[in-house]
Amino acid sequence: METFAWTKEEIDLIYEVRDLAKNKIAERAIYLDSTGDERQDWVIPELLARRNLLAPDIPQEYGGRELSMRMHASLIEELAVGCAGAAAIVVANSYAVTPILIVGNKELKEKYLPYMTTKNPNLACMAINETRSNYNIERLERGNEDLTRIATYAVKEDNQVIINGSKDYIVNGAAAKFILILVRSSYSKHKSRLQFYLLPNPSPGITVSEVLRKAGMRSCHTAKLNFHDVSIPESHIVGEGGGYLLLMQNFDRNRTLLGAIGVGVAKAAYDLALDIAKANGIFNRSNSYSYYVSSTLADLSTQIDAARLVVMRAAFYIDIDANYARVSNMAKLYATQVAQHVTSTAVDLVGRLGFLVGHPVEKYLRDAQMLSIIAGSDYLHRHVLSAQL
Amino acid sequence: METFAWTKEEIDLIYEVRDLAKNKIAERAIYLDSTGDERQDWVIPELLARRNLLAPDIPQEYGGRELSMRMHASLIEELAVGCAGAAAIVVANSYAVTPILIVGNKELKEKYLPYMTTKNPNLACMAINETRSNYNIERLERGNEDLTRIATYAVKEDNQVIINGSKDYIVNGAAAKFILILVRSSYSKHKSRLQFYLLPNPSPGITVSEVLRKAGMRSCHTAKLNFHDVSIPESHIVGEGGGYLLLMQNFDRNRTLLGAIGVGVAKAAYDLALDIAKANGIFNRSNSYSYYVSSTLADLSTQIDAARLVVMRAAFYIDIDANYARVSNMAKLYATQVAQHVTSTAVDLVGRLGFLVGHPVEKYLRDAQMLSIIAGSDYLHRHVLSAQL
Amino acid sequence: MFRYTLSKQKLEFLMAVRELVQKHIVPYAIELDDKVDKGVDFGILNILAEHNLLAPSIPTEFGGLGLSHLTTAMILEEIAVGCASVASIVSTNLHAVSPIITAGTSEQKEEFLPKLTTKNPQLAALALIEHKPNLDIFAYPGSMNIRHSSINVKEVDEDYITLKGYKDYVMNAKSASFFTTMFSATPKGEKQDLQVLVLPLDIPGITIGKNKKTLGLRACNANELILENVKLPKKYLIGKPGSGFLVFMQNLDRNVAFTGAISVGVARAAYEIALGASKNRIYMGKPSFEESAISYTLAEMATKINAARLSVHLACMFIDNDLDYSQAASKSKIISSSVAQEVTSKAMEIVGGKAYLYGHQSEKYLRDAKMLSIVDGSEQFHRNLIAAQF
Amino acid sequence: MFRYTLSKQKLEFLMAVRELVQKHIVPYAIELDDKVDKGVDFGILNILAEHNLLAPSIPTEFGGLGLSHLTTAMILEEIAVGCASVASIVSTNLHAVSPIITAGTSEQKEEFLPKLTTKNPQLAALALIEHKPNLDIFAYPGSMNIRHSSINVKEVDEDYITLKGYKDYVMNAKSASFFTTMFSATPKGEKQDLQVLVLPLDIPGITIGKNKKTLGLRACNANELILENVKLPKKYLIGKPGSGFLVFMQNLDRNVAFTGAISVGVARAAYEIALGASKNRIYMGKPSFEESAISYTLAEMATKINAARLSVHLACMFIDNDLDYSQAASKSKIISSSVAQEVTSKAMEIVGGKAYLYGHQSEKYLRDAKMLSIVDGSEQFHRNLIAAQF
Repeated sequence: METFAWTKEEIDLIYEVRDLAKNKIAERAIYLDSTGDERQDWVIPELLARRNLLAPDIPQEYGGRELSMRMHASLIEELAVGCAGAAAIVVANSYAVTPILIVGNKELKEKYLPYMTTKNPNLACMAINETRSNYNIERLERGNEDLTRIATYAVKEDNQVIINGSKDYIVNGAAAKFILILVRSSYSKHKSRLQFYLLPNPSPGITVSEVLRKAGMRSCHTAKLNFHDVSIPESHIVGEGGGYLLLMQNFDRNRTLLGAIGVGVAKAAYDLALDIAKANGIFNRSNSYSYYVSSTLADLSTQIDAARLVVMRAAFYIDIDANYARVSNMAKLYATQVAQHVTSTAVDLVGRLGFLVGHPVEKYLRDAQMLSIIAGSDYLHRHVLSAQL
Repeated sequence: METFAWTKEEIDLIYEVRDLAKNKIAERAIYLDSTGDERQDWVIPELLARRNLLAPDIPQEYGGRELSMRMHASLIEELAVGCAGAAAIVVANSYAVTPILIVGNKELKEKYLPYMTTKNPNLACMAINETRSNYNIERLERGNEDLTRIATYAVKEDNQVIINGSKDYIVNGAAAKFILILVRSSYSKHKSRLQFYLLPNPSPGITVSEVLRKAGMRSCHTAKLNFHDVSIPESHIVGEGGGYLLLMQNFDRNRTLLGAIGVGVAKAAYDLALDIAKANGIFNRSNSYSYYVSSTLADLSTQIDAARLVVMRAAFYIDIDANYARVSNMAKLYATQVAQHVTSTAVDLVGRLGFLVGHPVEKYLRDAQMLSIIAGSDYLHRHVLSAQL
Repeated sequence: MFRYTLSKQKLEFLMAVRELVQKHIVPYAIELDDKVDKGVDFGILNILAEHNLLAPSIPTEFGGLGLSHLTTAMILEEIAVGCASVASIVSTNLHAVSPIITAGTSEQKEEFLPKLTTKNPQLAALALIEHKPNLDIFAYPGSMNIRHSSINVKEVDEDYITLKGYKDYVMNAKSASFFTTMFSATPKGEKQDLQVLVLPLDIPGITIGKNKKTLGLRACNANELILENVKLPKKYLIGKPGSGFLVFMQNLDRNVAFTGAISVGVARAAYEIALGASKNRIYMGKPSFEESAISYTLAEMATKINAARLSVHLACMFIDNDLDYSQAASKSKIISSSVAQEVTSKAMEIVGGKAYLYGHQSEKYLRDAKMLSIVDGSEQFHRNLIAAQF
Repeated sequence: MFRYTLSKQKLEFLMAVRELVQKHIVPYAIELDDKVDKGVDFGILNILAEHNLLAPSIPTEFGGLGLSHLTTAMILEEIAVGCASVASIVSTNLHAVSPIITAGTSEQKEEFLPKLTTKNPQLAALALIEHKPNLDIFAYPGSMNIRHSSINVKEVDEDYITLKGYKDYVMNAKSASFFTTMFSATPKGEKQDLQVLVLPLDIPGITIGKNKKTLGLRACNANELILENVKLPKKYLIGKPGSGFLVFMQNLDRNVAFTGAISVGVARAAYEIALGASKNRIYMGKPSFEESAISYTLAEMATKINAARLSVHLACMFIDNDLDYSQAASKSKIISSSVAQEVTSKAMEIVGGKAYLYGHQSEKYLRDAKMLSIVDGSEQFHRNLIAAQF
C-alpha cells in the first residue's frame, strides 16, 4: 500500500527548486528568450550543477541524488515553471543518462556519470533523429516497414568502432560532455541492428554543422551534429544488440518528464494570469469580463491539476516498475495538450500585454508549442499509444 | 453578378413554412417523439402535401414547385426548426427523386413524380445500405478496394428485371409509393455494375423485415426492407450503367439538405434557450450565471450563422452548377458539428428541465445526433472530402 | 495509481463487484432504462443489498462496510460501467445519509443508517431541487438554487415543527424510506435561515408526486415530493438552526466526486464498446481501428478517461485524509463530466449505425453522461465555486 | 460564394493582387517579421501604392479605387496570405480613415484621404489603446477600454484646442502622416465626453515613442504616441462633441471584418503549407496525407476556413448594402480569429519538425493569428457586444 506522501527532505528540495526557478532561472530565461538560442549559455547549467540537479536520478554511488521518478518529475515541473527550456536541458541529460543507467557497463558508468553530478556543469545529449529534409525517426521511403530509418552507421575496425553520419534536433548537442548516439550497425540486422554508443565529446570527427534557432525553449541550445570517422573503443557500446528496445524504453521513461515540463509551463502561465487578475482587482468586480476571467481561470486550474496527476501516475508506475509504456505516453500527450491550451488561453486573458515579445505570457505560449515536437510529434505519440489500446 | 436577394414570393413561402413548422409540425413531433417511431404517422406528411412541400424541387410540369436548391435548403431549415424528423422525410424524398430528375426516362418521370406533388401525401425512399451486421456502403472485406459493396442484385429475365436482397436504414421505407434501389447488376461489371432501379411499392416480394426505433428524429419512420424476386419492367432502370456516379451525385446534392437540417435543429435549440433566458430575466441580472448564459448564446448564434452560410453556399453552387461536391460535403460536416454542439450546449443552459423527456431541448440533442449517421457517417464524409483537398 | 493504496482484500472485493456487475447488471441495463415508469427494480437492489453495497461507506458500527471514499468511488465506477442509473441509486443513498453521518446525532445515526445496510433493501433520497410548478417556462434554469428552500415552517411547538412545501426531481423518491432535505425558518427563505432535516416516510402528510421522465439515469426514478402539514418531531433536525447551507455545501463537496466516479464509469463503458466495434467493424476494407483517425481518437479517449479517474480519486483521497477537499472535488466533477460527454459522443460515431438506434448502449451512455453533467451542479456551477475562492 | 457578386473586372484585379503577393510579398515575409526595429519596409509599400492598394476603399473622387467592403476584404485576405503584417498596415490605414469617411467634413476628406492614394506612399494610424505606463502589472487587461480616453483638453480658445495625453500600441505610428484618435473633454473622461479628431503629424508637440515588440504582426510597428501641448486647429475635430464613442463603435463594426479577412488569409496560408507538407512528408512509410488522422484534420481545417471566409464576406455585404451589420461584423471576427488560431496550431503539428524553428512560416502564422485575435477586440469582447443586444 502506497500513501504518496513526500518526506520532509523531498518537500524541502521541491521548495528549494521552486525558489531557484522563480528567482534565478526565470530571469535568465527571459533574457535568453530575447537574445536567441544561438549560443550555449552556461548560467542556467551552473545554477543547476551547483545544486546537483543536472541529472538528479543518478545513483548516489556516482555522486547523484538518486531521486525517484516522482521526485524527478516534480523537480522538472518546478524548473519548467521558471523556464521550460531550463527543464528541457535536464530532460535532455536524462535521455542520455537513462540507457547508461539501464544497461551501461561499469566502465562507462564510472567514467561518465560522475560528470553529470559535479559542481561544474556538464551536459549530455542523445542523438537520434537523422538529418534529413523530412527529418525524424519516422520512416522515409514509402512502404518501408522499418520503424527506425537510421542511416548513421557503425563499422568495427580492430577493437575500435567507426561512426559516420549526421544527426539533427539535438538539445545540449553542441556542448555535451558525451553523446549517446543511435546508429545502424553494419554487423547485425533488422531492428536489432540499431545500436547505442557513447561518444565522448569533443572527439575528432564530431562537428556542429548547424545551430537551430527555435521558436521557443530558447534557454536550451539545439544543434545538428556531423560525425565523420568518429572512432571509439568497442567498450563504449551501450546495451549490445537491444538498441530498438532500449530506445523505446528510454522514450517511455522520459516522456513522463516531458509531460512534467508541460505541467510546469502551464502552471507558469496560469500563475501569471491569476496574479495579474488579482492585482487588477478582477475578482472584486461584477462585470462580464470578471466572470469570464474567473471561471476561465478555474477551468485552467482544473486542467493543470489533472495533467499533474497523469504525469505523477506515470512516474509512480516507473518507480514501482509496473507497465509504464502506456501511461507515460498518456502523460506526454495529455500534458502537452493542457500546456498548449492553458498558455494560449492565458495570452487571451492577459490580452494586450501579450503583444510584447519578452513578456512571459507570450514566451510560455511558444515554449508550450515546442512540446509537440521534442522527442517525436504528437501524431507519433498517438500512434504508439493506439498500438497499446 | 449575383445578389442573393429573395423575391417577395420566396420570402412569403419561407414565412409560411416557418409558421407551419412552429404551429403545427412541432406539436405533432413532440407527440411522436414520446410515443416512438414504430408506426408511419401521416399527420406531418399531410401537412406538407397540402402545401406541396414533400418534394418542392420537382419541376412545375409534374406539378411541383420547381424551387431552387437555395429555397429548398431554406425550407428544410425552417421545417427542421419545427422538427428535424419532419425535414428528414422531405430529404428522404429528395434522395429518391433526385436521380429520377437527373437521368430518369420520361415514362418514369411522368408516372412517379406527380405522386409527390398531390394533396394526398405520398412518400418515396432510397434503399442503399445493405442489411449487414456491419452495415452501410462502407466496405466489408479487408483489402477489397470496391467502395460500394452492394450485395442486392438484379437479373434480367425476358423484359423483366428480378431483384433480390435486403436493405437497411431506409427512411420512409415502409410506406413509400416508390423505392429507388441500388443493386449490383449481374450483366455488367465493377463499379459500373451498380445500378439504380425504381420499384413501385407495394410490389409482390417487397416486405418490411424490421422497423427501426431510432434515438432521435422519431417523426420519420425508418425500416429494413426485404426484396424477394421483385419483378419490374426493364424500363424502370434509372440511369443505365452510371450507378456509381449517380450515387455520388445524389449524395453530393442532398448532403446540402442534411446540412440545412443541422442548421434548423441548432436554431430550434438556440431559440428555445434564448426564450427561456429572456423569460427568466437572465439578461437584466448581473451575476456570473447571466454572463455565462449571454456570452454562450452569442457564441451559439455566431456558429449557427456560419453554418447557414456554408449550407447556402453549397446550395448556390448546385443552383449554378458549379463544382459542388466539395462544398456540399463541407456543408454537411460543418452543420452537423454545429448542430451537435449547439443542442448539447442548449441542454447545459436550460439545465434541469433538460431532464424531462419530451421537453424539446432534450429532443433537439437526440435529433442532432442522428445527423451523424443519416446517409453516411461523419468519418465517411471526412474521407470523401479529404480526397478533394 | 490510487488503486495501489488499497489493501489486497479491498482489491479482491473490487474485482468481485466487477464480476457482479457483469453478471447481474450489464445484461439488464437497457431494460432498466426502458422501464421508466415501473419504479425501481428490486431484483438488482436485492443483489446489491446482499453484498451490502447500497451505501458502502456507512461505518461498520451501523452495519455498513465502512469503506473509504476512494474505495467507494471505485465501486461506483464499476457499477456505472454496467448501468449509471444503478450507480446513481447508490450515490443518492450516500448523498442522503451524508448529512446524518457528518452532522447527525447518534440517535439519528442509529435510527436511519442501518436501514441501508440490511439484506432487505431500503433506499434514501435527497430532496434538493427547487422547482416552481405551473410555469410554462421555468424559473432560473441551469444552476442549483441552493440559497433558499421552498419548504417552510407553518407552526412550531415544543417538540414538533410543522412543515409545508415542495421539492422536485427527487431521485430514489418512490422507493425511499426516508428523505434528507432543507427547510427555511422564515417564509423569505434566506440562506441564513436554512436547516437540514431527515424525514421518515411514515410521517403523515408526505406525498410522492409525479414521476419525472428524464434524459438519462432513468432507472433512478425522479419524482416530486410534496409536504402538507408534516408534523416533524424536532429530533429529526440536523445541525443548528441556520447551519443548513453550510451542511449542504459540505456534503455536496463530499459527494460530488461520487458523481464524477459514475461519469468515469459511463465513459469507460462507452470507450470499451467503441474500441470493440472499431476492431470488428470494417471500414474501407479494413477494421476501422486501422484508420488512424479512429485509433488516435480512441487513444485520446483513453487518455482523458484516465485523467478524469485520477481527478476523482485524488478528491476522494483528500476527503479520506481530511485534507481541504473542496476544490479537488469540484475539479473532479468538471473534468469527469466533460470527459464523459466527449467520450460518449465520440463513441457513438465510432460505433456507427446501430449506436443511433433507441436502446443501444452507446445511445444510453450519451444520455446518462449528459444527465450526470447536470446532477450535483453543472461544470460551470463548479467553476464558479472554485473561482469564488480566488 | 460572394465572389460571384463581383464583376469580371474586379475578379481579374483580385487575381492580379494574388500574383503581386506571390511575387513581392511572399518571398520577404519572414524577413519583414524579423526586422522588427527597422521601421516599415517601404519597398513593399511602394509596390502597394503603385497599385493604389494602401487604402483601396477610399472613394474615387479622392483618388482611391472606391472598392466595396467585400472586394477590399478579399484583397486583404490575398495580401495576408503573403504576410499578415502587410495586410494589417493596409487595414490600419482603412480603420484610421474610416471616421473621416463616415463622419468627416469635406475639407477633412480633401485634406487627408488623398494622402493614402498617391504613388508616394504615406500611412495613417489609429491611436486607440489606453495604457497606463509605469505599472509593473498593467491595468485592466484583455478588453479594450474604449469608454474613456487619456488624451485630455488643456486649453480651448476660439480656433484651437490644446491637447495632452498618451496612447499605446499605435500601429503604423512610425510611418504615419496623420493619426485618428479620441480625446476627453473633461479630465474624468466619461463615455459621453469623447470626440474623435484627426491629427496631422506636422503639428508641434507630437512624439512617437518607444517601439513595442509584439507577438505577431511585427512589421506593423506598434509605437507609443505622446501628445504634449498639441495645439490642434478645431477644423480637425470629427463629429459633434460627445459623439466620439458612437463614431468609434460604428467604425469598429465597419473595420472588424477586415481584421477577420486577414485572419482568414493567415489560416489559408497555414493550411496550404500544411497540405503541401502532408503530401511530401513521409510518415510511417507513406506521405502523411494518407494517414486519415492527418487528411481528416486537413478536411476540417478547410471546412472551417470556408465558414470563416463566408462570415467575413456576409458582414461586408451587409455593410456595402447598408443593412444592419453590427452583429454580423462581430460574428465574423469571432469565427475567423478562432478558426485562424486553431488552423495555424494544427498546421504546425502537421508540418512537424521545421515548423518549430524560429522564422519558419508556420511559426509566424501562429503568432500572427494569436495577435489578430486580440486586435480590434477579442472573441469574448465581441460575444459580449452581441449579448448586449439580446
